[in-house]
Amino acid sequence: MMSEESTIEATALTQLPSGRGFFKPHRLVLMAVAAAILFCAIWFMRWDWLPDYAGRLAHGVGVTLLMLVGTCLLGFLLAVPIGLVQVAGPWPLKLLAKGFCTVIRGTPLLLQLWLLYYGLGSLFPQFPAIRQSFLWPLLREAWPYGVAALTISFAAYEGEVMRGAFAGVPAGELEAARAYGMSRWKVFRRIWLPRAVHRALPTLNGETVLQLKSTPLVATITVIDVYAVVSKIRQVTYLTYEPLLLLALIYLCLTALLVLAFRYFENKIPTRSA
Amino acid sequence: MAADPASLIDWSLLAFDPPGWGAVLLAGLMNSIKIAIGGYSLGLVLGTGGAFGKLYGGPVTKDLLEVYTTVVRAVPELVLILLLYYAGTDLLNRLAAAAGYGTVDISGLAAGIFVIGVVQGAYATEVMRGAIRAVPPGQIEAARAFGMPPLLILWRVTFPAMLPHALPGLSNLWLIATKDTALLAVVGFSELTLVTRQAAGSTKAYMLFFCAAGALYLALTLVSNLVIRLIELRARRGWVSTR
Amino acid sequence: MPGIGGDAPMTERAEAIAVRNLHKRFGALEVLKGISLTAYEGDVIAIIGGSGSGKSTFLRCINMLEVPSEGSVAIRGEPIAMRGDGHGGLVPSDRRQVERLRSRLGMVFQSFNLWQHMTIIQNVIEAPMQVLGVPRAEAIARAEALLRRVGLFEKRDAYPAFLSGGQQQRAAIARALAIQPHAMLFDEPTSALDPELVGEVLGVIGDLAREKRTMLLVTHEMKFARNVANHIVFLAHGVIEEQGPPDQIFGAPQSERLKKFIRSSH
Amino acid sequence: MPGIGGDAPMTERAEAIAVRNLHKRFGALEVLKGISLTAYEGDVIAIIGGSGSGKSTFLRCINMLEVPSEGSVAIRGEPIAMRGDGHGGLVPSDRRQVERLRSRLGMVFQSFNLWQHMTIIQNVIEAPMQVLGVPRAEAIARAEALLRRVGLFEKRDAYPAFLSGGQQQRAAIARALAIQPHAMLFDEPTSALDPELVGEVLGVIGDLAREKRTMLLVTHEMKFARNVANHIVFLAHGVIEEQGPPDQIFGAPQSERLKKFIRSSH
Amino acid sequence: AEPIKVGFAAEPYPPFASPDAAGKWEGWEVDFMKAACAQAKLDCVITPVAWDGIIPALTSKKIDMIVGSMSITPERLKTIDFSDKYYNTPTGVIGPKSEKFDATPAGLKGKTIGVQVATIHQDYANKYFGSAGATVKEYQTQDEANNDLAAGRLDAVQADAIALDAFLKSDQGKQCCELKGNVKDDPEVLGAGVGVGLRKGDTELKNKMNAAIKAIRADGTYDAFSKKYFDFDIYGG
Ligand SMILES: Nc1ncnc2c1ncn2[C@@H]1O[C@H](COP(=O)(O)OP(=O)(O)OP(=O)(O)O)[C@@H](O)[C@H]1O
Ligand SMILES: Nc1ncnc2c1ncn2[C@@H]1O[C@H](COP(=O)(O)OP(=O)(O)OP(=O)(O)O)[C@@H](O)[C@H]1O
Ligand SMILES: [Mg+2]
Ligand SMILES: [Mg+2]
Repeated sequence: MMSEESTIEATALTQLPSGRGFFKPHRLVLMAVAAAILFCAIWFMRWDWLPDYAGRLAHGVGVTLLMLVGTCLLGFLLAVPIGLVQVAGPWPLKLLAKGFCTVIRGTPLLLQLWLLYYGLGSLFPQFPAIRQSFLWPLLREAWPYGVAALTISFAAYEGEVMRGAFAGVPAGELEAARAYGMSRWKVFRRIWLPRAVHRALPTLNGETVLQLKSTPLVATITVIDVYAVVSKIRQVTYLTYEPLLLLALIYLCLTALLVLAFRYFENKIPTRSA
Repeated sequence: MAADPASLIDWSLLAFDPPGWGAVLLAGLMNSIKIAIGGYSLGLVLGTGGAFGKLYGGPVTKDLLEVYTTVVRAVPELVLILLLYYAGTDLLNRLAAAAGYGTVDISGLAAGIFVIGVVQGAYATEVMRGAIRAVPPGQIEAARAFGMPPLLILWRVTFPAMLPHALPGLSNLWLIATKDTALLAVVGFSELTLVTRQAAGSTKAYMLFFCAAGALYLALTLVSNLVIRLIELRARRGWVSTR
Repeated sequence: MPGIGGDAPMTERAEAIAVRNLHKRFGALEVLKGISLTAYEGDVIAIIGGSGSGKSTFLRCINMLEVPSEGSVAIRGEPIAMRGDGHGGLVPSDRRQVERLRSRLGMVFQSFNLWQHMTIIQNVIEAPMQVLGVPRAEAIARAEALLRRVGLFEKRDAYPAFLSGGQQQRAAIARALAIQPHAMLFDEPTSALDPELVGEVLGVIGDLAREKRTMLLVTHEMKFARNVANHIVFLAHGVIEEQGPPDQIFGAPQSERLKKFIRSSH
Repeated sequence: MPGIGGDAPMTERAEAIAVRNLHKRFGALEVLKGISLTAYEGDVIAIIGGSGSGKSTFLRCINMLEVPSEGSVAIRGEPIAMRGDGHGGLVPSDRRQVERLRSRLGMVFQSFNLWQHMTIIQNVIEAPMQVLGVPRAEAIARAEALLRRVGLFEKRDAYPAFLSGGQQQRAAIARALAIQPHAMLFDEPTSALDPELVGEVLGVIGDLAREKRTMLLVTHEMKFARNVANHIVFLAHGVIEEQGPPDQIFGAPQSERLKKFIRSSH
Repeated sequence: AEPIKVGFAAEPYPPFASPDAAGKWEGWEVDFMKAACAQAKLDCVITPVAWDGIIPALTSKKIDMIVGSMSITPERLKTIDFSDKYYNTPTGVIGPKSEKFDATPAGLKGKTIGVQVATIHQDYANKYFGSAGATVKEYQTQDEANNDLAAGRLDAVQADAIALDAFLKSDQGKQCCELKGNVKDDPEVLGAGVGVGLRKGDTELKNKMNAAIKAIRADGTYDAFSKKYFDFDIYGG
């Protein structure tokens, strides 16, 4: 039976096509075709707008990456306790964590985002206490809602992953740690957590790629990420394809970057091919 | 402006008859389900073809499929949906025009199914490929030794034997498909998310409608989970339980 | 008595399987280097030899699970049509002919290879119904008789995963018999079994041998080979190093290699 | 010579481990039914017995990996403080004491249980640094000496997954030695190993025994137990059925059970 | 004949076009479209399209014309064609009652102003207010911009004066906001009124629509349905 982890590996892009033995005769032909298409794309499509927007695009990429890294880190911090209580917590917490994961994983992120921004966000100003509070300048902005929604979503998906990872750490290794007199916290910090994270790395890789692909949704609540910049270009230039193709290319590169970064981390602790 | 909790929830907005929006939400849900089912089925077909192409196809087929699965899995669904929605239908129209059919009328439903299907196809390709590779080669060899022709082997042995391996991945994909329909809101297709937004915008009862839509999606997921469990139980007959 | 190479002995019996000058190469490695062997109806031929000597490959060439690089194979006098593949090898030129001939060769694998998603009886009726077009009722009646014969009647509706290795192998034998094969091909049918399960499978094969069913049998069980086969073929390094009746092969081996092999396999 | 139950022999050596009237129940199943055993410094005690006789449970009770249901355990004369858990069992009353005492008992498991995310040397310095607060440089120096001793110096930076079973077990022994334990507890240290790897691990344990390190050793290797232990304890059905010096236990067993056990373990 | 697919922005834009709970579209622009199509003897069906992609939808023939309060601007004329204008209204700016400012670059300095994306208002706001130190925030729909103004996330919203008027009359708008004034006209940006968007080269449809607009203006139909919504002449000068 395939585990949950391998399912995600199969569905998310976690590996790049390998370069070994890349140059085969048919590949040269394919590359020639690809080059021809690329040439046509450059020659026959309109790219004159590109220099005007280069700065804004770079800024958008920055926002996208910031959203990605920020929400992944925050989400992961939440995911650890969510995963842990499901493995070792008392039953009320276990139930709570389980319910949280089910609800968040069972509804579209877009909806959650709008619920937070348009729903919750429109309730806040009705309470003068909130309106007068020091938090108000923050709550007026759109990005906190985007960060919150993406973080919650990542935490829910990752909580499930971490649950599996925590449960999958061999009991013997934890027992060994206890047998050498480590306190419970030390066992968790030195053995259980790092070992679980290590186990979960390939899955985390996939989930992070999926998270990257979720970031453009924040554009629908007025956060200016790279997707929003490209939308804007489309609206101003009335070009249908060119900006979208550029956007696809940007995300391809970002994904490749992520996959390479994870490969670096995964290779730090080698595992025997399983 | 003081908040009056009681006035925050006006349940009559969810009534089935206008001016209640209940019927609209349900119609949106039906549209979402239709697209999810259509897109998922198309994805399965593409995925099956893709998996066999990747495993047994010629070098060019393999490379093209690799490009397909890599690109689709690396680019956000939202972007793909926009690209495919506009470019795909535009291309189809131009092809039809070139072939002398004039413009073909592509309904939003068909376009939505097409878009979700292409996206799902890439994922399904990978899931099925892994599942087919998990079928012990001896099973297929035995079928060949009994003189079964390739298509019969595919139908009678490879397909049912890979199913238990593919099911977890495929169920995941189904859940993704149901939720990806929400993205079609950005192209103005009136599925559940968009009608929710229209209802919320018209009535200003944002919380109520978003929660209602969330509940509908959640119900869809939970019912799906139930059905998936039944299917798995049936497909895994003959396998020694590992759980 | 089986015929050897070109000099087939006079016999009334028809040729069941005739292999002429069979070569098989995997890339640079030549696994079979010109093997000729004729099995007449009713022959029970045991093929023995060290690991890697090409026994499995030889058996698999007979029903084209491996395509020979050179040479010819004929089943019941019908040669399998082959043509060059343009790279110095061969390919079968008529897929349907191969499928038809395969459908009358009952192959039993070392690792059983029962279809895991079908019950035992479904496994047994699958090929008769799907390939030979036997009606369902008839296929079931025949399958039940066969299962009774191999002692698995009560297990007819069980799935393979729930059977012991020995039971699975007996089911695989019933499955192979269900197509009413011209000849049975066994590739080390007991070597994946725990020692205590080997006996039950050898028992079934022994019964088949006594019925004078045509059989080619790759095995490591020397005593068994000596008891059931009427002809032993010793393969070494891709050629038939020695062959003959069991008493001669085991009692008075000629070649050094065979002597060493027999000594080591005790 | 180790002391037995209440009647400890006169000796100058200090008590390393003293177990009194130990009971352990898992639900309704009483696995240990009152075991008393004292190991003095320098004792090498081998615990033998059939599968399920409670050997592992006994060993695990000593460092509280299993909490005894009744009875007491003292390490180097310091009794582990326990109190009732309100359900008729016991719980350690001072977690810190347990941790402190554990940190001086070197346990070696059947399945090695090396931490897979750390290199060998990291495994060995982990407990000294994190639990005993040894400075890094000193921990490393000591670890390197230990690894050299068990013949794994060159593997210091390898991850456990890339080592053979025998190497992993030797690393686990080095890890246990690194905390400079008062006593070593071995739970069938070789039974997860392929036969050809057993020797290298037994060699290391034998060396430790000859150094007169206090050791409790659960093992199935009778010959080895006879050679290295100065005292043998035979456990059966949760009680000490028989104990004594190796020559007496193996040469002149008294009880029927022990006789049968020794006969069957050849 | 083939029905003509009329693209409406899927997002509600009251009082011009918004779907009701029964899924029926209503509003001034819907009435206008029906009258014009009846006049031109065209079989028109409403096809909701995301505003954001409404021009690509037209060029890729998913729809045949746009009736979406789309102003005729030089920039848009590069890509699509327009009929004659069918209404023209001033552009206004609204803001919370609690704050006092007027609809000039100086008044909006340092404020956050919301506009709908891909509208003339967006271009205008960027050109005049953005450059003068205001933050321009873009929304997919007018509705969301209004909502964020009510929610206090915006200091001002610039849009079609009529659309703003409708909002100010709603429960939500009544409570919080008021009109701060109309902006100074700039035909270069704000265009020459609202026209029916058409594919370039679709002259047959364009002629029909122009004729129809002229006809319903002439026979009083236009005024008749306009009265239901407005108490002034929406056609403009
Ligand atoms: N598909 C293949 N590709 C490459 N080499 C192969 C292939 N199949 C078999 N060989 C090689 O051919 C040689 C003969 O293999 P074969 O399986 O026929 O031996 P065997 O006599 O059946 O041995 P055993 O008793 O171990 O089953 C071996 O060296 C093997 O590695
Ligand atoms: N955590 C537990 N819960 C319930 N029963 C247990 C537990 N641990 C051990 N037992 C039972 O206690 C009995 C003794 O187990 P133990 O592992 O101590 O035996 P052993 O002598 O070490 O056997 P072996 O030689 O097989 O390792 C067995 O019947 C076992 O099933
Ligand atoms: Mg073989
Ligand atoms: Mg044990």
